[in-house]
Amino acid sequence: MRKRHILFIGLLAALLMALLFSFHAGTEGEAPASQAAQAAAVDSSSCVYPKEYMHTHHMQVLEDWKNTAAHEGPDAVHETADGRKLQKNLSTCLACHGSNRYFCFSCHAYANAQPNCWNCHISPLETP
Amino acid sequence: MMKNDRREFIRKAGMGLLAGMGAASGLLTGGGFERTTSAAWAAVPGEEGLRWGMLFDTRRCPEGCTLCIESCHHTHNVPDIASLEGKIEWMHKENGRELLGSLCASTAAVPALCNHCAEPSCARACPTGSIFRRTDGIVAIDYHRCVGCRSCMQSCPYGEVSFNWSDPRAALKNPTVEYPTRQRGVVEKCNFCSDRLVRGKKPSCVEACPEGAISFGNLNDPSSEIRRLLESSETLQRKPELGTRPSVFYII
Amino acid sequence: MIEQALKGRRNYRIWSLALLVVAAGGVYASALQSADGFVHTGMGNNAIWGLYHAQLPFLASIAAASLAILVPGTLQKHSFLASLAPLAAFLGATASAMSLFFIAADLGMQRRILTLLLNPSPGAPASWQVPLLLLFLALTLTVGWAQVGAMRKGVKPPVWIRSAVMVAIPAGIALPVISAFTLAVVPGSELWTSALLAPRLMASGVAAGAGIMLLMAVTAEQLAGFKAGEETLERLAAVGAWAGLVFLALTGLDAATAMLGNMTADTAALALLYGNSPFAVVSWFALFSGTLSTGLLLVPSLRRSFIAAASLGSLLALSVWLQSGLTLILAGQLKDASAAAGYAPAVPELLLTAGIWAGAVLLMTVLLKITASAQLEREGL
Amino acid sequence: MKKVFIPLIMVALLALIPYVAVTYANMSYLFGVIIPYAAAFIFVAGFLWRLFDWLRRPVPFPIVTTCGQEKSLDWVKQNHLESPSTRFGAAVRVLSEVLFFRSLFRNTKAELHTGPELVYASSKWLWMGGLAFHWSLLIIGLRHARFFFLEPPAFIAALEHADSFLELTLPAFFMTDAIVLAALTFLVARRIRDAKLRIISLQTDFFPLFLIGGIVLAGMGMRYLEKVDILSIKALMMGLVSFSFEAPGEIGALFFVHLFLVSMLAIYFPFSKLMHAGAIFLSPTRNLANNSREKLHRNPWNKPGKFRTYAEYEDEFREKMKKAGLPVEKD
Repeated sequence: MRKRHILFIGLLAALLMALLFSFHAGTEGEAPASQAAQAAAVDSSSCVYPKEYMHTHHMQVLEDWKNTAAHEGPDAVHETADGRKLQKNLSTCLACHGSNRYFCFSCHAYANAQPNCWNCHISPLETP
Repeated sequence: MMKNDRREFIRKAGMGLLAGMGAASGLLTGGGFERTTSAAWAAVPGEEGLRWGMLFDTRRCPEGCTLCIESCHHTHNVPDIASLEGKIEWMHKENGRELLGSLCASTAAVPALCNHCAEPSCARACPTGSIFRRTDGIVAIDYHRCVGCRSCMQSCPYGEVSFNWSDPRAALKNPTVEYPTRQRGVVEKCNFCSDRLVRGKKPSCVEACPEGAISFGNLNDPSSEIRRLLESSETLQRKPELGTRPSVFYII
Repeated sequence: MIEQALKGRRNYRIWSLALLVVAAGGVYASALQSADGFVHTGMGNNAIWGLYHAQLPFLASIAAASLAILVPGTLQKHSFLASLAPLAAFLGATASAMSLFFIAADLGMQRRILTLLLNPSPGAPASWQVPLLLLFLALTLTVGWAQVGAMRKGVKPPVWIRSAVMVAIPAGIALPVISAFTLAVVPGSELWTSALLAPRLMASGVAAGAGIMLLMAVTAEQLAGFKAGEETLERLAAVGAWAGLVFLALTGLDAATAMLGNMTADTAALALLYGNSPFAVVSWFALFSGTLSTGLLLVPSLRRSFIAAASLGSLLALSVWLQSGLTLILAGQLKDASAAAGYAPAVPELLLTAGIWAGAVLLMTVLLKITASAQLEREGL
Repeated sequence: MKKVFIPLIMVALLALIPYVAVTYANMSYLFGVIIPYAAAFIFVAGFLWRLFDWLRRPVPFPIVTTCGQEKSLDWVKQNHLESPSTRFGAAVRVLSEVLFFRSLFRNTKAELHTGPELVYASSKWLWMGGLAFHWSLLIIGLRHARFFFLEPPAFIAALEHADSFLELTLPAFFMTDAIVLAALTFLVARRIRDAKLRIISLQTDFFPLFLIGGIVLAGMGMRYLEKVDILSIKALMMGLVSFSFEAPGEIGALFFVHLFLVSMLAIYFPFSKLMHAGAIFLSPTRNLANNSREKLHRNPWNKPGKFRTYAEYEDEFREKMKKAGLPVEKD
């Protein structure tokens, strides 16, 4: 009886180890996050908000633009801190960031975040 | 009877309706019922500022020419679906008599699009406010909010709202990158090129017309070209008797 | 009390399993639809609304009709309808739940369903539908549940039931009115833009609701030993008969106005409904069966026979379902006879519709079973 | 009320520690690498030790709890689910308890009504709340796989897709987030509202609830309100599961609150009531088959007894018995 219990515990431990090593195997040959981010870097000195803010909060900016753009029509204008006025539109973003086709995708793929923007908007990856 | 497209019928139905009403009120012979004067838009008190309007001079519209439609559909990524059941159109050409009623002498095809009504019945039916009238008079759709209940489509008396029954991207061969497509499950219609207006451009149909048959401008500005044309010529609207006050006019 | 739903005799298990299978078919169809959209349905530019939307006016009217039993059954002292009050509450709950499912099934963007609550446009009648249905569902379900619970415990129902029912009254009455107004905002659809549509829906709902309740009560009586009382059932049948009469009268008035006034567009719409469209057969059948069942329910001896009353009530309900549901929506949106041929429901559409109905019948069966066993348990003590 | 507030304050303090340490003392290495490793080690070792400890205890009696007809004569219908007589049946019973909380489904509540009448009515609230809470936690846990896998398994992606069915917010809103918060609120309110439950509740009942609540709030805060750098988080997590000791990048402090609270939960887990997660599988009242009439259950600590049969007795005293005139079986 006692032996069976030890076997049980051993099996459980072995399973855990196997699981951990499977994680390990999955991470090999993986580029660190900073590299993924750098691959996408463009000149972001003149974005609508500071780069650091956009890095973490771009989805909120996009959500605000998405919710107001249609209803405010031509009045849906975003004014940046330095006084530039930009139409709230995804194409405003893509006017700069579209130059790097992988700008959105490298990080989003790494973080496994799939936004539904590209259901309608034509993504830079789809353009020839 | 030949099998008709429903929307085509809605367009034709104006004639039947008018005939019925005309018979009842004796207005048909009088003729003034459908003819619009400048009073149709200017007499509404308290309405100032911008109200975009469009005028087709169908006398200059060549038979068989579809350049305006092609340009519109290409600019806005309108999918090219062959079946009548699933067809999506922002602009199309129809028999003028069927479109505008018996006052239209010619049966030649004239262009038609969303009328951007001042009293849009589609906006009154939409349960989420996704289709609404902007301050510049354009009836716009918020594709991010539309739930796809098709109430607007049902209540548009002109049949100018289309629904994406299937994935529109599949039927799109050469998309315009600058303008988004729509996704399956939302409605769509002409937006009076609000995307181009904001960049200071004229609507793509106006630009595409080689004959200059389409005028576009502010209906509330007495000095605009469209007002000048409206005041100097006799124009027609589609189904004005419904009280929707369309912003699209026709010179026959 | 839920545990009562999980045990039962062989017939109950087979019946529930069969309903579950049909409901599973609905789940499959809905998966198909959410993967590929409405291409799997018969809807298109010819028929903008199809089978899903066609259920809504009927279900709204049934939900409202449950008040006709629920209100006297709970608010009046010594009401002869008291024994039927939980059944009525559950009928209202089931009808509103079904409505919500059909509204969801009919959306092109189902993932945005909460937009209907978060971004309502109060000027549009349709935006009131979902909030009111949710409210009515919550109220009727809790009222019915509390009543059955009290019955099982052999105590008086809690006092708050009365307030809940009072709140449910305006909500329930608003349901068919709003349903009628969502159709009335469509200009040029003469079958829909009638001021009589709302009262017609209400009367038809009471008729059909009484019919369905007769069927429910008699079935529960035969199979589960539920006791509603002979007099109660007879009066219920009378309510159905009178409501049926009002419904037929209102329908006739609408038609007569169109004909006598020679209103071209209105008569054209009627001609579509009863004349030159594939729906004409259905319309005539509905009219005939409605008249027949209403007429026979007016005969006292037939009302007193459980089986006769239940079958006539079901026929009346079927007639109303066809008239204020299917043909009203499907024929109402047609503009001419040739367009009528454009709509034929596709298989996944039928599957999903049948699935929602099966789910609702299952829900109703379970609620009936719980009610009947609560009553039996009390008597067994 | 002391027993409610002390755990609450403890959780608040626990949340404050990493926040202050990371924001003002730049101790992200400690909170991002060392403590998580230590917590994971304590969790695994503690969990296994507790299981082993339970497993080595002998079970002197078959004390299976039943509430149905046990296996009897052929014409008596056995309730296979409630009173299983095979190991397989017992396993099904344990699983139905683990997956559907069947014992809570049977809860009843006594109510005193005017009359005076005492009635027992079924009460499913705890069952519903518990089910919602545990299932949401499971789904939320599985969803986190996207931080540990370069490409999460397909079923987890599907789960995530289903969980974010409602298009509400732009980092897609997860329904389980709302459900787990509602369930937690219910579970806490249940213990506070009812006087009977309040009396039997201890600090150790409230502490894990508040701790998990803190974890959920910190997690939701990061997702919906105070954003953090998700790429650095993923890099850190991928590093942790591959036993790397690389320092974390610039991540918002809220993440360290979340991670630290999870670490605390992991450390607390093996030594608390939370071990019910493992214990439910080893509970003899659940995992034994009800077959005490078929099989002799031997108490493992009993030595094999020395018995003397009557035959042996007679063999020894036969002659004397014969002499005394007593009857014998064998001559």
